[in-house]
Amino acid sequence: MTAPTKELRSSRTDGHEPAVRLDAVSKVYGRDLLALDRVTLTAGRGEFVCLLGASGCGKSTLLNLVAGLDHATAGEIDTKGGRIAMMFQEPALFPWLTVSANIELALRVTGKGKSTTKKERRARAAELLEIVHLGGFGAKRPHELSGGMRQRVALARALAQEADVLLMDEPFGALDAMTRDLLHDELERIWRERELTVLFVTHNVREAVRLGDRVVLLSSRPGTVIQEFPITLDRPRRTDSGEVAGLAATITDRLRQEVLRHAKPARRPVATGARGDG
Amino acid sequence: MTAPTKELRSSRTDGHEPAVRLDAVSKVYGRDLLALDRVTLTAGRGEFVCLLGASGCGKSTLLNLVAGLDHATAGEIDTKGGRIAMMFQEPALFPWLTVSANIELALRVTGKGKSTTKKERRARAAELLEIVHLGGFGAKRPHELSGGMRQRVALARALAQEADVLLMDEPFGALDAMTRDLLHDELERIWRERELTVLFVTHNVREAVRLGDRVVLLSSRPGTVIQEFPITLDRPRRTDSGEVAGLAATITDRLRQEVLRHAKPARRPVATGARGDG
Amino acid sequence: GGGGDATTTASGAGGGDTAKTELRLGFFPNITHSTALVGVKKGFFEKALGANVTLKTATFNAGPAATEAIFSDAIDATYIGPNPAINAWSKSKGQAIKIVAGSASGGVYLIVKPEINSAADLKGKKIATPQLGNTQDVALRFWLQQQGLKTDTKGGGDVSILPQENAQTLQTFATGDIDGAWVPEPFASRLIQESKGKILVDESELWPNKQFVITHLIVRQQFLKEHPDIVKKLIEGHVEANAYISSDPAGAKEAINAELQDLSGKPLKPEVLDSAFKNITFTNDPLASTLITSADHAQKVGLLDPVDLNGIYDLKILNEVLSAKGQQAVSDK
Amino acid sequence: MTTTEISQSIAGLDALELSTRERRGLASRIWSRAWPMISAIVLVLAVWEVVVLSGWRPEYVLPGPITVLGELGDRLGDGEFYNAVFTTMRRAIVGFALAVLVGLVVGAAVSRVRPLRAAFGSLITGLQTMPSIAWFPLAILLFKLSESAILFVVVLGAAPSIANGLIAGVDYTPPILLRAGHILGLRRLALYRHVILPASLPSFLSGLKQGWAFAWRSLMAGELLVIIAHQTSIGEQLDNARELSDAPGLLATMIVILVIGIVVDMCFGAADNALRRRWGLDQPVG
Amino acid sequence: MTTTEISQSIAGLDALELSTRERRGLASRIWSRAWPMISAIVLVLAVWEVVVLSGWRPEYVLPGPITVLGELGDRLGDGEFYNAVFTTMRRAIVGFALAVLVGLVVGAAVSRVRPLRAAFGSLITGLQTMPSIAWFPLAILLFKLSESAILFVVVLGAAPSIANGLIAGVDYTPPILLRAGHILGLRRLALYRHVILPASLPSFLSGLKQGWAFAWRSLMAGELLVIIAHQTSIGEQLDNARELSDAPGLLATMIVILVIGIVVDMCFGAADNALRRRWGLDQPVG
Ligand SMILES: Nc1ncnc2c1ncn2[C@@H]1O[C@H](COP(=O)(O)OP(=O)(O)OP(=O)(O)O)[C@@H](O)[C@H]1O
Ligand SMILES: Nc1ncnc2c1ncn2[C@@H]1O[C@H](COP(=O)(O)OP(=O)(O)OP(=O)(O)O)[C@@H](O)[C@H]1O
Ligand SMILES: [Mg+2]
Ligand SMILES: [Mg+2]
Repeated sequence: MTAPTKELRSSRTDGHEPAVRLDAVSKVYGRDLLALDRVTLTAGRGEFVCLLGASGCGKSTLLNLVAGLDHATAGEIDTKGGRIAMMFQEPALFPWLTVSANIELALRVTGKGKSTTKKERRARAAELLEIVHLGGFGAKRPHELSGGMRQRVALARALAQEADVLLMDEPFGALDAMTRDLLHDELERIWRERELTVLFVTHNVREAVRLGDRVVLLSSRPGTVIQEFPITLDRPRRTDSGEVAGLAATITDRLRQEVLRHAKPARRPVATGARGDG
Repeated sequence: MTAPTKELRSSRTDGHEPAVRLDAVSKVYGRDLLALDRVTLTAGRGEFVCLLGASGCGKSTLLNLVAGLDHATAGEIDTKGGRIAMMFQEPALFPWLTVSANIELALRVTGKGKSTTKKERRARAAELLEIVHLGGFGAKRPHELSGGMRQRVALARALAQEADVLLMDEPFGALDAMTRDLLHDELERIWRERELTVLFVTHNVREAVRLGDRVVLLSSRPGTVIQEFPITLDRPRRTDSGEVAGLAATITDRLRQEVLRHAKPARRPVATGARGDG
Repeated sequence: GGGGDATTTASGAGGGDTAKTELRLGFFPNITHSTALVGVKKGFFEKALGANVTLKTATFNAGPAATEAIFSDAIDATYIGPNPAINAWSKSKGQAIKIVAGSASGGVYLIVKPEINSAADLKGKKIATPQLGNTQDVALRFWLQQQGLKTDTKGGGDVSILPQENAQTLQTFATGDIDGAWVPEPFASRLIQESKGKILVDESELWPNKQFVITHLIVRQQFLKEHPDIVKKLIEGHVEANAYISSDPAGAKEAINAELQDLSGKPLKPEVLDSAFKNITFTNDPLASTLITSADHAQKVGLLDPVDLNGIYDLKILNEVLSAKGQQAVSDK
Repeated sequence: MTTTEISQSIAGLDALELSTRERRGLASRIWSRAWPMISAIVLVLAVWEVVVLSGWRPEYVLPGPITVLGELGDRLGDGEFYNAVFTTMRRAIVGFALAVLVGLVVGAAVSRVRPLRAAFGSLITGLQTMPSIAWFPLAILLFKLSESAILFVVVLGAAPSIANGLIAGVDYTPPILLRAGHILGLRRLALYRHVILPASLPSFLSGLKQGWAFAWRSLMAGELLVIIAHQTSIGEQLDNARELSDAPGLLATMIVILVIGIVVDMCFGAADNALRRRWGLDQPVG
Repeated sequence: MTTTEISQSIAGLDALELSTRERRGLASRIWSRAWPMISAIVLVLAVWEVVVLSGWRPEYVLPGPITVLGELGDRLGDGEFYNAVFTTMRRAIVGFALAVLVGLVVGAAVSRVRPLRAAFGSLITGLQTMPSIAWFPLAILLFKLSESAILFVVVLGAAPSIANGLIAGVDYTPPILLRAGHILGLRRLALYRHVILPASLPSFLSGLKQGWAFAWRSLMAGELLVIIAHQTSIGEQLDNARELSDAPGLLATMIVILVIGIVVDMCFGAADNALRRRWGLDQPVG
């Protein structure tokens, strides 16, 4: 609750020591599918960076590289920001564990979790489930949950890790607007409290503006940074506020241009243009 | 291209013969998790019905029941509308087949597909991939695609089935706004051409208004129909048009009420309220 | 019964002597089956059977397989030890087989470690036999009983009896895990030569005339009924082979090793062959009394239910053949 | 009716149904599992009897079911039989437990350590194909004429199978779960324990089942290796029956082996069903 | 550089790297797979030699590697040996192919038809635990002393394993894929062919591997069943070596069996790797 002041938290990287730094990072899949093309990107400690880009532009690839799950073909990645937690695009829950046990496992492995008792972890897991509005579902198994509920469990698990850097790949994609709003608030609160560095992939431009200190636009395949928008709106912001909507419209326009530039020859022949993997 | 006139197509069920009819359908999972509570719903032949509801309210369950993948605990389901295709909430592609082969399999099994040659099917699969803007990706395997790309392949596969009733569970959840807009147009075109009956689950209220002849609101657990909104806006509609936004706002408000009614005692203690599975 | 597959075509088709018929003969690639080895190698059987009967041979590694083959109509005659013959007789209630000739006698010893000098020294020792309830096993138990040593069928008692395969006996004796073994040739010779064993008992010393059956020839009763002529020819060949063995032991040994080489890829070492061959007598006499006595012993030590062996022998043909050759007839008592 | 009422009434209905279901459970559920088995058994016995009655082979070669079941009944009335079953089961269980241990360690090591895999991976299947009798001399060299020699043969028979099951499971663990585990900070042994092992459980379970079969067959051979005082065993009985050309005895022993195999399979089956239920693999399809 | 240039230059680099990779492929890749194996072999031989040199057991009980390899060399120089290998491999392959057929049909039937499963499901494992020798009398009864009798024993040994592998694969097919297949309109045989079989492939493959081991072991036993004139076989050689207490011969035969097992495993391994690559199971983890 001793959160730093808002001004300090929402500032750009410049003064800060970077928590995550990508330097001309490229990624080639297989022989010749260039997924990322010399991406250079920095997230300051405690910064909330949102990534936007068309489907298949390499956002998940980028997060995977930062998380150290895959190796970049070229370029350098520094993650000095501390321990990394990640929410995958799919829930990736362990089917053999109950919902609560999935979270307890994360608590157990991470940092101070090692010294906690099973009972403490269970209590903490229940708390985290409350946060994602799934109290009372701890004893269920993942397959007994709906898609959106699984996603929320994955969020709870990522939060359980108490990491310093949080990578989130479309974390709220399967949620209704209401639940999403509630979780936005929760995420913002935790981000503030824990001084997290967040890399947040989304397709919802308003969500990006609602949450981010900065919105980074990636081009279509191969993914590369085309523009960055610092968001200086005061927090707390509201998704349906006019300011957020306005900024979102600007960014959407820019995105639209980018997509259109790539998808030049209209509908059908788009394919040859969209291939871009030669 | 001999699409029926717009007036005829976008009308309510009343005059039409129903393609899908649910009569007081309830579904209990396990011993006591009541997922659907006496849902009564009708979709006329050629109607585009959008389902909205909070996460975990039973939308996927409802589609599964209509598709005949699971049995209702009580109530009756009629699907006289002809053959059913479905897009699941997850892509559910066959990992051992290439993207193209996944679609070809659907072509082969379905209706007139039986009389086609392998070559014809391959050509048709390529066409369908073009429609979802994935031309040139036919030879890849599902694991080589991004989340959104997989979802689009699943769409292409569902379209390949040439069914009369199309059930879609958050089909565009993992797509950026641009790609989504393009696919909205495609889907609307195909719906018109083929006189499809569509049950469309989404969390995006604007999307529902953009596409639907009617928007059905489900309450939170247990799911039950709380309100239906006929959408009488002229087609083609645009997601970012004022009319769509206005109607979306109305519906969102109604949804918000509903969610708040359920999530009575604010954040933490929400759990006991949200459980509702007793 | 009639044959179904390629190897058994003409058999059992009826007693047509003019038709081309088959005789399917079984034996083991084993020195105690030397009559068969020599008979096959030197062509005695083929010559006796003549042009109208084809000889088909089948080799087995142990008695049960040969018995199964006889029971299943897969062979017509086989060389076999006394135990499987008794089993085949008793299990089929005297319907399956007949013993038509003797083949070999002797060559069974109790081999022990050098430090053992008498029956009394065996107390608390482990002695191997080839198989629970087989001739050697029964002989050992009966002998120990006579020496006043107690045994039981579970390896307990004054002397612990361990039934195990002969090949394993070679190894366990070499490594000192057992103290002795009651085994037939060539294992007895190998234990002596390879592992410095010594003979404590020569089983033939325990029998009248120092002879007891170790191998004989049995035929399927059905076959005997349908083709007595072929059986007669078989026995003629058999008698010829035994005559050759006693008249030309060196040539016989050569033939034996050649046939063993053919069948199992490995001949016996000359010294083993020499010593084993010397200890075995090849005879046409089935030594009926010893078989009956042995069965009696088995009942006494509790390894065999009472069995009526009356009629197990059919030596009429053998005696015809022998008398034609001017040799003495043999008895089935 | 309000929602709560509905759910209460459903719970009530459910309770009702449940009680009947459970009452059925005691009779009908067992029955529904039993009738196909019983009819299968009856069918097999009938065909068998018909073949025997047809006089295809004399009774002493192919005895009828009545003779064999009589023989089996005699044995069941004899204490010796239970001793034999007990001895063999004890050896099977001890040997299998050892094999599981060995298989687990070897499988874990080989599946994750690349050079070990290159060096020994294929050797595991190689060992699996080695017939038990080939190990007898070595077993005796190492363990003399003791029960350990039998266990040695059993372990050598079963462990490769169990290791292979684990390796297959590890190889087919979905990468996304491995990645999730990695992100949680699980490494090496912890990753193994918390992710790889549970994810490989289905394959491991089927490896265990195959391993049991190998263990049992090796045991049947191995029990002829050493005959230990005052301990008859099923392997010995099987061999004796064959040695004595005792067809009814052989068939009776085969039935005993089959029944034990079936019972063991049912235990594995129960474990398997529990696993599938927990993983949500038993959902209806259509 | 424009994007196209970049991708071109990367393609160029890639091509470069590729050619070196392929050049390495011919030497280095084989080497990287071979060295752990070679060192393992050298290690085993060294330990063996040391044990022998220590005089723990006399040479005729435990011969040293040189003796054994000499013996093996002798055999390799002998046409007989190749005949034996050829005969045994022919039987193994024919028997295995039959077992695959039988296992596939039985597994498919039992896994999907509920009463069949209740009736025969557990019987499969029961059969699997039945030692080969128990089948000998039946084999001879049915097939006389022919090669078919051997194949019968081999099929009975291997088919249950293959069926079980398929059943496990079917049981663990992800329900979502079954549902997807169902929605596509695939039913029964078509669902089987297009969804269940491919989804069970990994488990089926591992069942095949186990089945091969069972087939081989049954064959080693079965080859003693009928010794067909002038066809030596590996099973026979193994038994002869044992029967004659020919330790070097036994060990040489064991080496032959091991090598064949390893080669077969490598074939399965190659299939397995291809499968995993296609399914995307070989992705990096961290
Ligand atoms: N394992 C892989 N093997 C080969 N190609 C891959 C692999 N993963 C991703 N790709 C390719 O890399 C590109 C970027 O994929 P990525 O998953 O990063 O996209 P994304 O931005 O996350 O898209 P989405 O918004 O749809 O999730 C795509 O063209 C995809 O086909
Ligand atoms: N297989 C199952 N077993 C038990 N409970 C289930 C199962 N599937 C769904 N449920 C429960 O049923 C309720 C409705 O689930 P459903 O998947 O239909 O929700 P949904 O409306 O699709 O949600 P979302 O928008 O998050 O996908 C949830 O409470 C869920 O926990
Ligand atoms: Mg992605
Ligand atoms: Mg859903």
